[in-house]
This record gives sequence, structure tokens and C-alpha cells, in this order.
Amino acid sequence: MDTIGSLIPTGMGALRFAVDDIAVPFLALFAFLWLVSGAHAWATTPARERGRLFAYYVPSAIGGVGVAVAADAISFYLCFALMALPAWGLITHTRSAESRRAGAVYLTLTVIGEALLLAALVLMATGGDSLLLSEMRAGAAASPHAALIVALLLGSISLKIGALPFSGILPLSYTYTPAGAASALAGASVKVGALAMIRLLPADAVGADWVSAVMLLGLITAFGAAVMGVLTTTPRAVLGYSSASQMGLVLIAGGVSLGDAGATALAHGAIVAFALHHGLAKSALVLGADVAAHAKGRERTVALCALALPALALVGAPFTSGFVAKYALKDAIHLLHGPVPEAVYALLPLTAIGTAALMLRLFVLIRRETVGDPLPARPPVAPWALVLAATAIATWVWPAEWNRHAIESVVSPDSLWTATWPALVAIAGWQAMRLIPAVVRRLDGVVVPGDVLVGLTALLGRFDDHPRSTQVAATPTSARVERLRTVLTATEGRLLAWTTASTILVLLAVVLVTLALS
Amino acid sequence: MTSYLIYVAGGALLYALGTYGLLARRHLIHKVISANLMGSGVFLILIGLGNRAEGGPDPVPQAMVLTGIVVTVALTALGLAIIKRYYSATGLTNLDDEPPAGERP
Amino acid sequence: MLLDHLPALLVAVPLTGAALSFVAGHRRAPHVALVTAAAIVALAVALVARVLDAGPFRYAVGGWTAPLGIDLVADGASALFIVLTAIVGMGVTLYATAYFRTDDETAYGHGLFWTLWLFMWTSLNALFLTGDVFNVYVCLELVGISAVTLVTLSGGAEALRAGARYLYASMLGAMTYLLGVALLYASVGQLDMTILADTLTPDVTAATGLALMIAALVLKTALVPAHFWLPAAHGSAPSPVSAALSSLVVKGSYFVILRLMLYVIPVGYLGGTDVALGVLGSVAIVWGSVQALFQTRIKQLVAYSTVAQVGYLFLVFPLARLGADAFALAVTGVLVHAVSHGLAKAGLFLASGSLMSRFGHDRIDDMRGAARSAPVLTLTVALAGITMMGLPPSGGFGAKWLLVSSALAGGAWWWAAVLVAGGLLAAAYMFRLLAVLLADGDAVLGTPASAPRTEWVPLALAAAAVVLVAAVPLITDLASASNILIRAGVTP
Amino acid sequence: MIAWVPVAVPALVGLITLMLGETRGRARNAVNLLGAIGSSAVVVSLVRSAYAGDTFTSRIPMLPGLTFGVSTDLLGLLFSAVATVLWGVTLVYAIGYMDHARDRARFFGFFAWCISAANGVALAEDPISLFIFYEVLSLTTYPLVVHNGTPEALAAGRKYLFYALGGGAALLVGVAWLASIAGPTPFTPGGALGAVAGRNNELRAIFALMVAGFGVKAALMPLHGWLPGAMVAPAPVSSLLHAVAVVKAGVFGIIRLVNELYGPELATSLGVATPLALLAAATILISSVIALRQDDLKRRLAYSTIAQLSYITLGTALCSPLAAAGAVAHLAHHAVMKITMFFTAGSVYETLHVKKVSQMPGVARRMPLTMISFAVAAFALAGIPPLAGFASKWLLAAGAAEDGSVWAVLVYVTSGALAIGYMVPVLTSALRPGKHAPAAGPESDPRMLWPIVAVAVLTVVFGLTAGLPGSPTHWAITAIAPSFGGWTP
Amino acid sequence: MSEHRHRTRLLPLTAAMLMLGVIGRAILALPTTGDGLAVPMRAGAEASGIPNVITAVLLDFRGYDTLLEIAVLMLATVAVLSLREDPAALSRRIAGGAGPVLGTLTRALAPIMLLVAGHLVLVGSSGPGGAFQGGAVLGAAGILLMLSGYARPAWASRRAVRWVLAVGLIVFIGVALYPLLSGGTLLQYPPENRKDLILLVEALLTLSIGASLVSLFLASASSTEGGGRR
Repeated sequence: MDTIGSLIPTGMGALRFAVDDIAVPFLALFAFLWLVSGAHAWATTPARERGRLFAYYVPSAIGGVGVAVAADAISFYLCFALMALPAWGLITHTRSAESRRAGAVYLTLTVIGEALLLAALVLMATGGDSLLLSEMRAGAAASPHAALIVALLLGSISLKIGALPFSGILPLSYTYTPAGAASALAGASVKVGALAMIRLLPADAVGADWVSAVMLLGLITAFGAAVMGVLTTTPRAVLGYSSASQMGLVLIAGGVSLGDAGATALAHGAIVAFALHHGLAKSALVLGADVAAHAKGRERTVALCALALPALALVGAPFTSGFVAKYALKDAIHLLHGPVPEAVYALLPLTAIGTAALMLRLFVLIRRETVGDPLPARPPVAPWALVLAATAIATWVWPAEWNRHAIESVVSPDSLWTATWPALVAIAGWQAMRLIPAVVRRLDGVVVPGDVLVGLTALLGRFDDHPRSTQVAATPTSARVERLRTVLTATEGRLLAWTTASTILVLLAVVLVTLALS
Repeated sequence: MTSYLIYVAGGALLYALGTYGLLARRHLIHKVISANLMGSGVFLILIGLGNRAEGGPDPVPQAMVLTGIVVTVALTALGLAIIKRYYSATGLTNLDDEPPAGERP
Repeated sequence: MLLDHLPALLVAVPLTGAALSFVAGHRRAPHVALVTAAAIVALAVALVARVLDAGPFRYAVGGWTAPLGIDLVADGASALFIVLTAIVGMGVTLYATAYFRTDDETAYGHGLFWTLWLFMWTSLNALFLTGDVFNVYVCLELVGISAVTLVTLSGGAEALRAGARYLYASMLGAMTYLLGVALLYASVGQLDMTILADTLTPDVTAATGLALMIAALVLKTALVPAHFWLPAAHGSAPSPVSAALSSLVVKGSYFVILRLMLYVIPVGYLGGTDVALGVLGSVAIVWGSVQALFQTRIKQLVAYSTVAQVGYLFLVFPLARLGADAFALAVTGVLVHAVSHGLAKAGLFLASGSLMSRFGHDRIDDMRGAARSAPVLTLTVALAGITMMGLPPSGGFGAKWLLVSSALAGGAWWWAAVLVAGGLLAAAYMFRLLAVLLADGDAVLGTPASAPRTEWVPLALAAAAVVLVAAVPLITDLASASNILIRAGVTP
Repeated sequence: MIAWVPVAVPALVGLITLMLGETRGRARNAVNLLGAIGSSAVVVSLVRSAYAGDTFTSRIPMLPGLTFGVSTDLLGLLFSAVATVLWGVTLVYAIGYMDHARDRARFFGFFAWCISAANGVALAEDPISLFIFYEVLSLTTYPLVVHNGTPEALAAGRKYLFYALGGGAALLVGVAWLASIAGPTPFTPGGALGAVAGRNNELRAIFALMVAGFGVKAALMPLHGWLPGAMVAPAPVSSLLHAVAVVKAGVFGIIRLVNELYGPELATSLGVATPLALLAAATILISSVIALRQDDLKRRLAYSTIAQLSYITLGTALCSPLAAAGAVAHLAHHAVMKITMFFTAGSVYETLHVKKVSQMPGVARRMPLTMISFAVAAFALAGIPPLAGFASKWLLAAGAAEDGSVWAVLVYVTSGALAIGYMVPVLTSALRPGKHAPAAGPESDPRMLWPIVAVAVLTVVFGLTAGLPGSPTHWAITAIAPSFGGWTP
Repeated sequence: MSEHRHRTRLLPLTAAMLMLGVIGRAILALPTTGDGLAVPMRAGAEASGIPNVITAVLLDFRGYDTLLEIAVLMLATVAVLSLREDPAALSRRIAGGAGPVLGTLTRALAPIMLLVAGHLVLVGSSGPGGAFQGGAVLGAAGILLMLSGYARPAWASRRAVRWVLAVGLIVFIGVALYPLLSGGTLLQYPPENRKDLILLVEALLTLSIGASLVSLFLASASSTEGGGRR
């Protein structure tokens, strides 16, 4: 009986927050990024629009920070929602039609994701006797609904991190968002998916098939998103698909974490590593792209050069954060055996080719891009610089297990080569593409931000803006009723005629007598 | 064969005749007369059946008939008064709730 | 002891009132009627108390007990109908003092309404008390003549035509009934109901006679298909008359059917007649309601509502053969229904009359906005509607509940279905009316000088019907004190 | 006799209101407000007694073998308290809303009568008494539905009646049938039908009839048709009656039916609970999807109400203690959430004559406090913690999961998502710049504004205090526990 | 009133024939003898001392029927009066000119008719006769007087007319209620003044019935047609 009692949320007292080992890196990352991005956003937003922007930005940031330290199901769900829902206001800040559509898609998918999350939380809570995430996760393996729980969680996480086929959600949400906010979304918000993997995905709850399937999905997302990103036409969209691609890698780690406990520990390391690395690097790219786009002449060149650092980090070049992250991931995958993990392990370096191509495309697009709306002030450089610095250092100096192997092997030629050749392949391929300009031109912009989700946009547009009003239909029955009235009234009239009526009565008397005598 | 049956049979015939008249005749006064026929029929039946008693006729049916006659007279008077008033108000001699017999489709 | 003579006084007092009101002339007749009405109410209440105290009792007129003389029988059922008549009659009388107020001496039958009305009251009381099947005939004719004349009171062509139809129907009924009595007497040689009940043996002539009597009474009660005279008569009579006709007069002949079918005639004696009556009752509920729904004039609607409500009264007969439980419940239920319908229908007709005189016409569709300018009348219609529909807490609900319980206790769910469907149909036509009254409209109606009597009397009647469920224990006691249940040996 | 007070006081208030007539507005307002405050106080004291274990019962003999009675048990008092307290709030709002309306005496009179009937439904001690109040509620609502007197209102009224009386008829047959086989069956936690447990087919039929009866007011599909149309009524009616009193009477009936008449065990073993649950689940999903497409704000809210009512039905039909408690808690929670929204809709209409979602741009700037309240309620409805809706939804979903009805969990979370889907567009539309400029003075009549804020605050408070003694959640758990054999969380 | 041709209607005819069959079957099922209440009635009549058994039934055993019957008759009068079109019909003398023959005849007949009426009432207790018969003769005399123009003074006051019409019934009720004072029931005449009471009632009833018949005649004689030529 007592076991159920703790399931009942007892007021705000039930909300538990804890700064535990898992929370620390995410807390640091989220707090830092939301602050710095906020500074950028503050500086680049016209004063009269600041209120509107920060009305959404601040709750979202609070939710983001909160979700990192949330220790129980309710507070996790609360902070998750608090972070995700107001982001709609950031995406639609420009109030353009496209942004509204993007907002609608974002909101729809987010809400679905939350619903899945809630269902999973409810099911996990029911199996055990506690609402604490750690215990719920531990107990989930024993739940009769373990597979369903995992499926629900994966669904929710996939929506958050933009795994295929939902990759479009990320480019959609970055494309129309002001740079500062986009930086927070891309750097921090998406990483909540990674946090959820660690906090919620139970180890050893489902079979190896699941592990393989999730890993494959991650790998496909990594490649697929990269391909789509290359074919888009705005820097933000490229960055969005890049995020999806990178999060595909995280999803591979998530898949690994579903395996036995040993692999889980390593996988969690990889996830944290990727979260730190990608969060900082992507934020740096978003902010940098904004700075570069509004810079001129030499400043622009300098900015583009500085932008190369996070770009290289994403590719996983030696001495960058990406190098650390990939090492951690490889270590985790290496632990698993079987055809799929081994295949994933073998193909993993190739993802770097895609990322490299994305980065090349990004630079091309930034250079092509003309300055958009005049800003009240030029984008500040300081926040960007801070993020750049953090990108360069954070993963290397973070006191944890997951960067030890990378630090140890950073100078080994083998690893250097492994980290470098994909970029070289990508550059080679890029040059090769120049030989077929017609094809390139045709491919340019084949993918619009949001890809398959755009169809959903159209669908949602109906619901959102001007839903068809359902009018009360004029009563078509009235004519029929009228006819009925005529018939009935006429019948009654005939019945009332004296001769008919009195004859009927006499006959009735005869019938009654007959009945009485029967 | 017993004699009371003659009265009774006559009464029954009168009653049936009156019934037909009340049902089918359109003229209002015809209807009143028909109803009186019915009444007479019932009275005949009553008297006739009362004569089955041994040792002289049963007085109860006779008393009933006397009362019945008064009631019938009252009804007839009322009927005539209404018909008269109705005629002077509408000029009609029937209830006008159905087309005349000859014009029925 | 005066209380022993209550049955005699309940006939003699209104009859005296009738004669005196005739002598008094049209100016003083209302006063005579009011005094008489007050006296009858007191007597009726005393009768109820007496029956509840001492049970049913017989009153031998002329000191000759049946079979020589005529016995008056006061039991729970007759006391109930008499007190209903007294209450409704008092309401109608009060209302009429305002309704018939006119300086034209020739209007409304030269002021003879009061005399006719008191004659009718007399005859109803006599009908509820008599224990003799031939005396029933005389009472019925008294009722018939007074009712027909009252219908024609307005003197319009339509009223006269309705009166003529009503008269012919009465004649047909009277002759059929008398023929039935003749055959019954010829076979059994008795006229007293109690003796008849004890001596009836299976016999063709007696059964034919009884069946003819029932047929005649069915005509007077206007059970479909014998309802042909009712809508016109009740619809074209002056409103107080309509109220009395619909709520009381049909109950008079019905009361006799009730006594004959459930007290005099043993179960199964008349074959399937009871089921046939139930079926006709069901048809009446549906047909009357549907016709009511399509009426365009308010009093026609209310009149057809009576056609439908009368149908309920006949469901008791098939239910009564379903065993002791069903019998007791059905009889109690039908008594409750008779009372609640009597009160509500009187209220409804009186309210309709007030609405008509305030609007100056009787077209339902042109009565928009009445709720705003005549709220009391609208409320009356609504309250009466609640009873018609059988919704709680009205007496109609109590009745429906008891009848449905009876049907279910007897395992005959189809009668329950009819009852429930009837309630819905009643809702359909009542709300058709109410919806118009509640519709937005700017009918500016003059306030009649006699507003208190023409508005509060109907309201009181309808409200009484709505809270009647509180009186159901009393009605149950009266039902227990009715010869029908005593003879059957059951209590509700 | 104290048990009758929650029923009698509003009834008396209604009567006085009608008798005061149209012109004496001040007296009318005073009588109504005093009545609301007074009966709220009585209800609160009854609740305290009930918590202490003292329930009052009072019966009046009615038909042969039949009594008409009320009992102040904790479960009934929850509904009663919701209706009575919100009546007071709505009165303030309505006085503002109806300031220039016509037929106010009629409006307030019937309004009070509705509350009286709703309290009767809440406190009725057996199915028959409940049925009686249920029918009275149907009737007293009708004049309010057709209050405007427009053809549209009349059509809606007709439809409402058609459904309500049809349902009432089904209920009548069910109740009468039950009485004929089981005699008097006062509601008893855990079930009152032990004596007739063997007559399974009859019991199934009775259950179906009674569900059909309650289902009309509970807007269980396909019996929901009247509710969207009934939105033509003035906003206070939609707010209190079509979000709280009337519709909740239906679901409350289902709660009584399942938990205290049949009892969860019997309902499960008869196999009647699962079909009801499936019907409720279908209702939730279908009506949520329909709500997405409504442009008329009140219609959108109406479809949302249909879905939310089925939350309660589903929770009850699952026959799991947690879900049942969640259902009862949701009864209170949904009341405050939905009343906020209807208040808002009415306020926006009355102030700006906006009734469609597509006409709303600019409203948020013109009426910020109002729309913030709406947003709070909307998110609560969608089940965002820590607002009221989340607490009950959590209980419902947890109960479903505990019961092993995973599909029900999915239904709940899906509909939560859909709720955001139909609520957020209202907010986004209101947030868009539009023709309504920020007001110089107060954003609306203060008598309308502050009730909105008050109920929105309640929404938050109910969520924040969920589970603490005295909160609706705790109350619901305490009230529902006896039905599950003294289960304590 | 116009004549119109009548065509036989099949359905009503069938109904009437079926009714005939019903009656026939019922009657043929009866035994050929049946005493009904004849024996107890005759015994009762002897006991009560009324020589004519029918009179005993009418006035004594079933006197209640007769009371109501009188009510019916008065009611019919009231009804017809209420339906009259001419308000003055009751108080207006039929403006008839009695010719020499009629005048003489009337003068001769009227007293005889009065006598006959009185006789009929007096013998009513023992033989054929009674208030109805007497009333009919009286009414005929009245109508004759009206037609010949002799009866004008009697109809001067409408109140008086109403009293005459109602007095029979009123006295009948009074007499019917009178036994209540001495512990009897309605219509249970005390044996000592039984005969006087009955005679009083019969006499006044004769007057009222006669007046009723005259009123019925007069009420029908409206101003537009019939006797009301002007």
C-alpha cells in the first residue's frame, strides 16, 4: 500500500532537485550557454522587442537549468515542458508566416514528445515505489512494460534530438529564430535529449535487438541529416541538420546504453562528452555565423577563421572537443559485439565525412550570405569568444573518465590520422563536385528546412491560423417534418370526421365485445 | 317461442337502424331522430327482457325506462337547441366535417 | 352525525347551489358558486379524513340498501377523485369569476355558466360516489348535458359545431351504455356494483353488456380512437370550461371504467379487453402527443395533450393482471396520474386562456416573448409541462415511477417503454410551446385587471401538481383504502 | 436537516430572485451573493465534519417503499463544494456580464435552481434521489440555454432537451428496474448490489441504461451532441453549468454508479467497465481532434470539455483506486480550469465582441491579465505541472498504468498533447498583433476580471497543493478509498 | 333547411349490422325466464305500503335516480335557456293573436287541463301518473295560453320565472335532506308525514316541469323565426 503512496504527487514538496554526477556537466553547460546566448540575444534585439523575446527566453532557460538538476519524475517533466514549450515564442519571434509555420511544427512535435515522455514516466513510476528518476530507471527493467517504456522514451528523445525522420525539427526551429536564442536552442535545448538518455533509458531492460536498432537509427540519422543539410541553402538550416547528424551519433551512444551495465557507463560518458562538445561547438557556430554575417572586410575574415575552430571540432579534428567525444563514443561501441555494433564501429568515421561536407557548405553559405536586417547594434563578440574558448578547452579539462582515453591517445599518429582523413576526403569530394557544376546547381536547395515535416506544416496550418469554422447546418429536416405534419394532420382530420369516427367507435364496441367473449 | 322476443327483436332492429342513422345521416336533425330511435330500441329491449319475470313484469326495467325517457328528452331538447343555434350561426345543417356523400372520391 | 352523510351532502350541496345560482341571476350567481365551492372543498376534505380514518363505507339512499335501493360508496378512490374535483373546481370557480366578468348579460349563455358548472360538479361527485350501474347512466348524462352546454357557451360557430359533435358522441355513448346495462341486468338481475362483483358468473350476455358499457365509457373518456370529439370540444370551450372538461370530466367516466374493470369484473372475465385497452392507451399516448406537436393553436395543443395523457390511464388494465405487486403499484400509479394530470391540465388550460386573452389570439407561433411580459403564465406552462412529461419531482413522475415499477415488477418491460416514450413525446410538444414563449420577442401585453386570479390560480394548480409527489403517501393511503385494492387483498 | 441546506438555500435564493422581479437588481444581487456565501460556509463546515467522520443523512418518504434523501459524504461534498463555491465566483462574474442584459431575474433565478439541483445530485443518497435531482437539473438548465431567445438558442435548447430527456428516460428505466429487483439501494462505497449479484444480465442492462442516462450530461460520445450547441447560452451559463455543474452531474453519476452502486469489483466482473472505458477513450481522442478544428472559441472549449469529462469517465471505468481518485480530483480540477477559460471567452466577447479564435489577434495586448489567466488554465488543462490538471492527470495515468491498461495511459498522454494543440492556437492568435489597442483604463469590467483571476489562481493553488490535506487530490483519495476496501495510498 | 339526397354508406351499415348481431347473440343466450329484482321489489313495495310497485321503485327505492332525473330536466332547461339567442325570450309574451275559435277553445280547455294535471299528480302514488305526466299537461296548457295571448302577466318578472323553474328541484332537495335532521338518510322520508312530503314535492315538480316545458318552447321561439314573428 505504501508503495503507491509515493506515486501521488504531494504538492510542491514532491519536487526533488539534486546536483548529482550526471547533473553537473549538463548544469554547467546549460547555465553557461543560456547566459551567454542570452547576452548575445539581449544585445542584438531591438529594445522594444526584448520584452517579448525574453518573456519566452527566461522561462525556457529556467526550465533548461531545472531539467539538468531535476531528480524526480514530476520536476523533470515540469522543467522539460517549461524549457520546450516557451521555445515556441523564440521560434516565432519574427512573426513571419514561415516562422509561425515552423513554430507550429515545433510545438506539435514537442507536445507529442512530451506526451510520450509523460506516458513513459507514468509507466516507470507504476512499476517501482518511487518517483526519483534514479530509482525509476533502475526499476524500469523489471517493469512488465519495459519494452513499451523504452519505446516511449526513445520516441520522445528522437523528437527532441531530431532523429530521422524528425530531423527537420531542428533546422526548422533554428532557421527563423534570432541568433542568440537559436544558439541556446541548438547548444542547450537539444541536449536535454541527451540528458534524458542518461536519466531515463534503463540499462539491460530490452534485448540486443533494440540496441542494434537504436544504433542503426543513430547512424542513419548521422548520415541522412548530413546529406539533407548539404542540400539546403541557409547557414542555419545547415547548422540544424548538422545538429541532427551529431545527435544521431549521440543516439548511437544511447543505443549502447541500453545494453548491459558496463557498456552503459561508457555510453553515458560518451553522451556527456558529446553533449559538452556539441553544445559548445554548435553554439559557437551559431553565434559566430551571426557575427560573421554582420561583419565586413577583415573582420569578416577573422570571424570566419575563428569559426573554423568549432567547425573542425564537429568534424572531430585532432585537438578539438570533437576528437574527445568521438573517442569516448568509439570506446563505448567497441565494448559491444555482434554484426551491428561492429558495422557501426566500422562506419563511424565515415560520419565525419558528412560533417565535414556540412561545414564546408556552411562556410560557402556564410560567405555567400549578404547582410540581412540592419541590427540596432553589431552582434557582440564577447559572448562568442567565451563560447569559443569553452569549446576549445572544456572537454579536455573536464574531470571525468570519458576524456582520459582521448587525452592519452591524442598524440598517437594512428588516432590523428583517423581523425583527419574524413575531413580530407570531404575536401577532396568537394573539389570533385566542382567538376559537375550543373548537377551541383540542380541539387542546391533541393531540401527546404524541415524536409518531410513541411508537409506537416501545411496540415497544421489549417489547424492553427484560420480553422474552417463549423457552422451549424441549416436543418434539412424541416421539409420532411413539414410533410409529416401535413400527412398526420390530414389523417387526424379524416379520423375526426363524424361518420368515420362514430363508425370506428361502434366497431370498437363490437371488437371489445368479441374480445370479451373470446 | 316467447312473446318477449318480439319486443326485444323489434328493439334491437330499432337500435341498429338508429345506429346507422346516427352514424351515416348528415342532416343534424336526422341524427337526433336516429339517436331517439336508438333510445326507443333500448327501451323496448329493457321492457321486453323485463317481461321474462314470472308473476308480472319486473318493475326495475320499467323505472329505468321512465328515467331513460326523461334523459332522452333532455338530450333531444338540448340537441335541437344547439342545432337551431348552429344553423342560425352558420346556415349549415350538417357538421361540415366531410364532403357530401355524392362528391366523395 | 353529519359525517355519516358526507356522500349525500357532496351531491346535495352542489345541486342546491346549482338551483340557487339559477334563481340568483347572473350578478349574484358567482357568489353562490363561491360559497358552494368552499362548502364542497370542506366536505371533500372531511370525506378524505373520514375514509382514511374509518375505511370505505356505504351510504344507503332512502334507507334502502342494495339491491333494493341505490348505495353510494365512499372509498379511498372516490374520496381522492372528489377532493381533486374540489380543488380543481375551486380553482376553476375563482378563475371564472374573473374570466366571465362582463357587463353583457347575454354573453356566455346569459350568465348561466355558474348553474351549468355547479350541475356538472354535482354530477361528477355523484358519479364518483355511486355504486349502481344504472345510476351511473343518469350521472353520465348529467355530466354530458352540462359539459356539452358549457362547450357551446361562447356561442361561436366553432363552439357550436364542437358542442354538436360532443352531443352526438354523448348520445351514442349514452345509448351504448344503456344497452349494456339492459343486457347486464337481464343476465345477472343486479345493478349494484358490489353485488355484481360477487355474483358475476361467466355468461355471454353479461360479458356483452359489460363490454358495451366499457366501450361507451371509453368513448366518454376519449380514448383513441374514440377521441374524435375531444380536441374540438376542449379546444373551443371557454378556458375554465376546458380546464374542467380536460381535468375532471374525462376522469369521471374513467373512474367508472376503473371500478368496473378492476373491482366488478374478475380478471380474465372479459378476455383480452384489458390488454386491448392498454394497447389503445399506448396508441393514444403516441398519437395524441404527435398531434399535439403539430397543433398551431394553443388550446388545441393542450387538448391533444389530454388525448395523450388519457392513454396513460388505460395502461393500468394490462398491468393489473401481472400479479399482486404489479396490481397495487399500477392502481396507485394511475390514481396519482389522474390527480397530477387533473391539477396540471387545469392549470395549463387556465394559463392558456389567460395567454389567449392577453395576446388576443391563440396562435402559438405568435406568442413570442410571452416569458418577458407574462412570466407567471409562462412559469405555469413550464410547471404543468413538467408534470405532463413525468419529470421529478412532479406528481406525473410519481405516477410514471409507480407504473414503470409495476410493469417491471410484472416483467412486462414493453409497457415501461411506452410510459417512458410517452414522457419524451410530452416533452416534445410541451417544449415546442415553451420554446416559443421563451423566444425573444417584444410582445407588450396589457396587464389585465384581474391578473391575480387569472394568473395565480393556474400557477397554484400547476405548482400543486409539481409538488404532488409530496402527497403521494397520502394518495397511497387512499389507494389502500379503495375497494379495488381491498377486494384484491393487496396493499401498495 | 442540515444535509438539505446546500440544496435548499440555492433553491430558496432562486425562488426569491424570481419573485423579486426584473427591476430590483440590488436586492437580487444581495440575495444571490448572500446565498452563495452562506451555503458555501455550510458546505465547508459539512466538509470538516465529513473529514472527521460525521456524515449527515436526511430522508423524506416519497413513493411506496421509496425515500428521497441526501447524505453529506465526502465524495458528494466534493462536487457540492465545487458547485457552491464556484457559484459564488460566477455570480460576481455574471453580475458584471449581465449588466445590460434582459430577463435577469429569470437568469439568476434559474441559475440558482441549477445549483440547487447540482448540489442535490452531489448529495443524493441513492440512485432514485439522484435521478430526481438529475432531471430537475435538466429542466432548470433549459431556460438558461435558450436565454437569448434567438432561433439559434431555441434550436440548441431543443437539442439539449432531446438529449437530456432521452437520457433521463433511460436513467429512469434503469433506476426503476434496479429498484424493482433490488429495492432501495443507497450508495455504499464498494457497491450496494450484493443482494442481487447473481442476476448478471439484468445488471448489465441496468448499467447500460444508467450509463446512457448519465452519459448524456457527461457528454460521452455519441451522446455529446447537445453540448457544443448549448454554448449559445450566456457565458456564465457556459462557465458554471456547461463546464461544472451540469456536465459534472453526469460524470459524478458515473462515479457513483461504478464506485458506490455496482462497486469496482462487480463492475469489473460483469464486464461492463471495460466497454465504458473504451467509449470514454474514444470520446477523448475524437473530441480532442474535433476541438482542434473549431474556430468558435466557446465551441472549441466545449469539445475540450467533452474530452476532459471523458477523462473522468475513463478513470472511473478503469476500476483502479488511483485512477478513480484521479477522476474525482479531476472533477474539481477541471472545474476551475474550464471555468477560467469560459470566463475568459465570455469576457473577451463581452468586452471586444470577439468570439472566434481567428478574430483574436490583439486580444492579449488589450486584455493581458485575462489572457494570462487563460494561459494558466490552458496549460493546466494540457497537464503541465505544477498546475491542477497535471496532478489529476498523473493520478489517472498512474492508475491506468497500475491497472495494466497501458492503452489508457497512452490515451491520456495523447489527449494532453492534443489539448496543447487546441489551446495554444488560441494563445498564439491572441498574442499576434491585431486591431485591439491596449486599453487606457481597466481591461474589462472588474466584476468580470477578478473572478477570472481568482479561478486561475485556484488552478495554480490546486496544483501546487496537490496531495496535501484539504486539497482536492487528497480529498478525492480520501473519498474514494472506502470503495476499494479501505485502500490507503 | 335544405334537403339533400342520402346515399347508403357501407361502413356504417356494416357497423350497425354487426351491432345487431352482437345484441342478437347476447339476447339469444339468455334463459327465457329471468326475475331480476322483481321479487324483492314487490316484497319491498308491500312492506313500504306503496300500492304501485313502479311508483315505489321510482319514488322510494330508486328515488335517488329520480332526484337526479329532475336535475337532468332542470339542467336541460338551463342548457336550452343558455343557448337562446334572444335574451328577452323568456319574459316576452308571444305576440300571438288568438282567433275567436282558438280563444274560446283555450278558455275552455285551460281549466280542464289544470284539473287533469292535478289529478295525475294525486293518483301518481297508486296508479299511472305523477309529476311528469302532470307537468306535461300543465306545460301544454301554458303553451296554449302563450299562443293565444292570455298568459302575459305570468311572465312579467324574470326572477319569478326562474323561481318557478327551480322550485321543484329546490324543494325536492330540501325534502330529500329533511330526514337527515331526524337521523335518517337522504330521501328516507319519515313514515308519519311521508305521503304529505311526496305530494308536496310532486306538486311543485309538476309546476316546475310544466314551466320547463313552456320555457323550452319559448326559448326556441327566437326573434328570428318560429313563433317570434314581428
